[in-house]
Amino acid sequence: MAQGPPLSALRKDFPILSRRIDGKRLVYLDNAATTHKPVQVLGRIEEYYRRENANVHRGMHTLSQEATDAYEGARERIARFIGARSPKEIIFTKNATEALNLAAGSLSELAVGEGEKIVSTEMEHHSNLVPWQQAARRHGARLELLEVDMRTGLLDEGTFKEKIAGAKIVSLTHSSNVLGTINPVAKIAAMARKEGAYVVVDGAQSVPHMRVDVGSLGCDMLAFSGHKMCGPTGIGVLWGKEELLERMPPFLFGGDMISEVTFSGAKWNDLPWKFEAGTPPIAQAIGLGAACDYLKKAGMGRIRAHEMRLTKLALSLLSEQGDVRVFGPADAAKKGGVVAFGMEGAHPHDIAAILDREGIAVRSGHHCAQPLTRKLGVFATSRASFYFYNTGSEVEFFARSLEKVRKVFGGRRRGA
Amino acid sequence: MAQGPPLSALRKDFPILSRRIDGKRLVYLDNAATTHKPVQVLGRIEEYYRRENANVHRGMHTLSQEATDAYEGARERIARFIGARSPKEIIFTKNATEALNLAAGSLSELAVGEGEKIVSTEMEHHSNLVPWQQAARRHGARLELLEVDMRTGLLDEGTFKEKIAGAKIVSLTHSSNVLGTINPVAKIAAMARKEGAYVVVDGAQSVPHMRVDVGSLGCDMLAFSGHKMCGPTGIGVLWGKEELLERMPPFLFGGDMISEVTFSGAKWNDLPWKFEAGTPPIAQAIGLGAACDYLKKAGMGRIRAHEMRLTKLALSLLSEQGDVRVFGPADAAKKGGVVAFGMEGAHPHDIAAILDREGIAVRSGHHCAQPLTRKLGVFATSRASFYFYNTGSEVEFFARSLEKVRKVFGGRRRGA
Amino acid sequence: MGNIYTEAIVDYYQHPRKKGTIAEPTAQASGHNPSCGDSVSIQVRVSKGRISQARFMGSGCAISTAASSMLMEKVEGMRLSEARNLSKKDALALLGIGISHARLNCALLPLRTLKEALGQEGGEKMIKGPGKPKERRS
Amino acid sequence: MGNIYTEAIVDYYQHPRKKGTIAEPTAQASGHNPSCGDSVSIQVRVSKGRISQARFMGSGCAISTAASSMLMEKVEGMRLSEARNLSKKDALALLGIGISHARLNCALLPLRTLKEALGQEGGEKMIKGPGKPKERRS
Ligand SMILES: Cc1ncc(COP(=O)(O)O)c(C=O)c1O
Ligand SMILES: Cc1ncc(COP(=O)(O)O)c(C=O)c1O
Repeated sequence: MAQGPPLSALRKDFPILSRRIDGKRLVYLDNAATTHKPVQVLGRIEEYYRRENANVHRGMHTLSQEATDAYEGARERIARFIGARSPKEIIFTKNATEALNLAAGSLSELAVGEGEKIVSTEMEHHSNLVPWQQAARRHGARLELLEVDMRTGLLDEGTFKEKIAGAKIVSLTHSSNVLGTINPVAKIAAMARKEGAYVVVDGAQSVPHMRVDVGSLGCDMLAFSGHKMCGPTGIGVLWGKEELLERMPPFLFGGDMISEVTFSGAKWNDLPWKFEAGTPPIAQAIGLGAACDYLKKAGMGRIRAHEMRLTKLALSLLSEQGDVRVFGPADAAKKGGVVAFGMEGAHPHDIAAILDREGIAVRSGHHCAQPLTRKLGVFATSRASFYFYNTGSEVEFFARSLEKVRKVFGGRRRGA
Repeated sequence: MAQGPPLSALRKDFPILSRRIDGKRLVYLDNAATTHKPVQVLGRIEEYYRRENANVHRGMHTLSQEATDAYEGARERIARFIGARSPKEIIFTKNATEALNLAAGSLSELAVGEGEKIVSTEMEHHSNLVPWQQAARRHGARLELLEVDMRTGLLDEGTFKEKIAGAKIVSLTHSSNVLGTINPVAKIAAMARKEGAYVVVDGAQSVPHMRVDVGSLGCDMLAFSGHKMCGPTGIGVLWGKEELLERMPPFLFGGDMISEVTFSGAKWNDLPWKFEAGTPPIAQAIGLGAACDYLKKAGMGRIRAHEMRLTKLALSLLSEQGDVRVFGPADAAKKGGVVAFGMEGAHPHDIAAILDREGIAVRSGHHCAQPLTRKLGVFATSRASFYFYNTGSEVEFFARSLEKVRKVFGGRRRGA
Repeated sequence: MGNIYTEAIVDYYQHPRKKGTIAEPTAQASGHNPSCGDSVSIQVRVSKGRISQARFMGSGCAISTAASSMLMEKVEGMRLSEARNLSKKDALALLGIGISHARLNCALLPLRTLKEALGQEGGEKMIKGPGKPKERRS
Repeated sequence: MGNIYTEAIVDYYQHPRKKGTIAEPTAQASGHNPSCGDSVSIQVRVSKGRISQARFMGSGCAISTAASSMLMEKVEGMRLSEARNLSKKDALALLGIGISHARLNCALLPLRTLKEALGQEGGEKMIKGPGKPKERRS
């Protein structure tokens, strides 16, 4: 694990963190939505545009060669970052959602027939639920969901066996963007493989926050987004096992994904380009490569440990407030740095708006997980989510500031 | 039309243009592949990440509101830039290719049935050919192509009527990325509308280089890419008529494109978000908005006039070289700033490699238009393509430098 | 922006007036805010060209609840033609606070829903039965 | 990078040796460079474990043409086992120039195609008939 300076020293790399919101210091606790970008990443993108900018792959001239080297070099960095066997297994998309659509669209074509079964969970982000609903509909298959145990905030292991039996594809999130729950992916993947099912993992909330190794997960595909891990917007990744990607049909058509076209048909390019149609997000891929380097240097183990400390602190401070209800596992070790909560007598929207006046950024809503939110018995929740650049005193300030919400609505703190 | 300083004064906005390639001044003539970005655009992107960065649409906090305003503001700028009636008609994609896949996938679902006809042309980029081949296959329809008259480099108008008769969709490029040909889109669109066909236009090579107004074109959809018009990579646009977009089914699923999800189904969001799945390319959209402002200020009419002058000069200089063959219209008024050519005794690859040693960036290959290239009777061509920041002396230097190619291969200049 | 949590807003949020249902409504509709999950249903009873009764139900934030409640108070007794002509500005004025972009949807959801109940937005269509949600089903 | 258009390369490009076809080849394959449209077909005649004849046809740039021509010269007379073991480095060494990333495909297409003709890359499969292009048809 990387040693280096304490994580708090890295705050200086993020210019936006010294911003003031109406005179108040910004306390950014909306990292599950998107994270900020260090100057190292911004600098790399700027440098690309100022020195190397060109279209990739088909150019003989110097800029095009340099741009291609930088773009393909980013692919290698990202492959190493998640322990992929080869850069061929890294497909660049525009976000995790496109990656999951690609997986659902193309893998289900290969693997799912009429009357067959796809399995997901009740705690999915819409991006890993609706594409599978659509795929199931298209192929006359059915979608079954692993249930969330509302007491623990974990998937109900008791039903795994029955639900996974006979599945063709199991697609689940590694870490929930609402409950924070870290799912036992390796275990589920092992069960699924025994059934001959492919396993797709939504890593949008895990890859940025902990060491993720596709080999140890034992899955077939993994999707994640650059903007949630210090990278730019406009870039996502789908990792897939090479021999599986080889067999999957392409998803979007045109540009680089083609080997040969005639007026009547086409042959596809080799991996990974077979899945990359049109001019790719070149600068964004290069930026994500720089983000991986940055995170590696910070140390994914250290990041996870730091976020776990912040989560523990938040859970403990919120549990002292009797009118606050926290959703998801109560044990910081079982969850990512995501704390969703509600307050008696205050709508989540108003909580977020009132905290904003203190400079605190939290998110309120269904967090693109409406079915789960409804199962929690509410229409919306407020959510504080952490990254390595957050500090204990920010968490304390956030917990303390809930008093402002009570003040507005005349509530009294019902202490624990 | 904007007045302002001469276009050549704008070169200073492009840091990369003062780069040296192995000691030689960069002469960048690969603008049809991608253009460079002015500091105004780079600065806006950097500012976004340093001040406003947040996820859009669902946030109550200040950063999220500012990010949403900037993102939706960019949509308005782009809508105005192409004369759209409403920002709702602007859908952000990752590139023109995704935009054309969306059009082909979703519009053909609405409009094309078994045995019916889609029409395109022989001069399409793969990105506007293969998606329609696939759509035709999926719906049991057939794809017919308007032919290119090899003598003139123009579409053969004589066959329009017969080919377009009974078509359900006509999709064609506004300007060819190989021949440069500017197609009579308004005329074709009028014929197509009479047949009740929808008209999709690939504006990847026109929107950056001339004033394009969707109303005057008379089309139903228009696709283009940000990176070819001073904007960043990772952003494209699909414009569509509001009432058509309303009726088209969505294309990718998850995130923002959803209004309501249950465990068993989903309802879609309003336009334009119905077609924007997942976290959009926020910074890139904002960058493209800044690029539109930049281009508007430079003046699209002036840009077109300047490029026409450069093209005329190039055509005249190349026509003096007896071993050079130029493809496409000989009249600069009929084409964009794209000059594809071949040299006797030299393979296009080698031409590009030898020019690169002079600091000149041209592209060689099939330019993602294999069927057209094959129809030209070659495997590849070399292509010089201009933008407003190119100068007459760059064009002269390029034409003069072809002598270096002859020198390598011992050829003699066979004067005109 | 200024304080949006005025005494009035908080009072209407905590003690909403005109909340409930009507036994025999002559028009009704429900609206939904995709970005936050807020929803509201509105029922009205119209007789002789006047809204004799107006009620809302729903779950929402302080802004949307107060907006619903204030709007129902406002339209009860109003001529149908007048109610149909209520503008966004009118609806915002009721709240008496500055509304940021992000809260516009909260503040305008009740008006949008009322208009749907009273026929096409701004149109002169006859009052119809239960409004269908506007979103298309996949 | 240095000059890649050496006298030798240009000479092989303009006067390619071993270009043509073989009447009764025992193995053949064709290869294609998607990024630039270059293509090459290679035919060989193998008898008693030796390549007795090797020819190429195709259209390509100076680098790929010279590479094809030089490779054919090199492998004619070679033991099959030796030819199968030719490395990328061996193929590049024949050219005697530094090859940039962008030209690697040009320089290595002939070797890739030869290997396909002689059986699976690096494998010990028996010589088979006409090679199928590797790309999948949609
Ligand atoms: C005419 C034309 N259409 C479509 C495209 C595809 O654009 P992109 O690669 O940005 O998706 C291009 C650019 O290569 C083009 O020149
Ligand atoms: C668990 C999870 N999956 C998928 C996504 C979708 O990511 P994106 O919006 O970047 O496509 C998100 C982020 O919102 C997420 O939290």
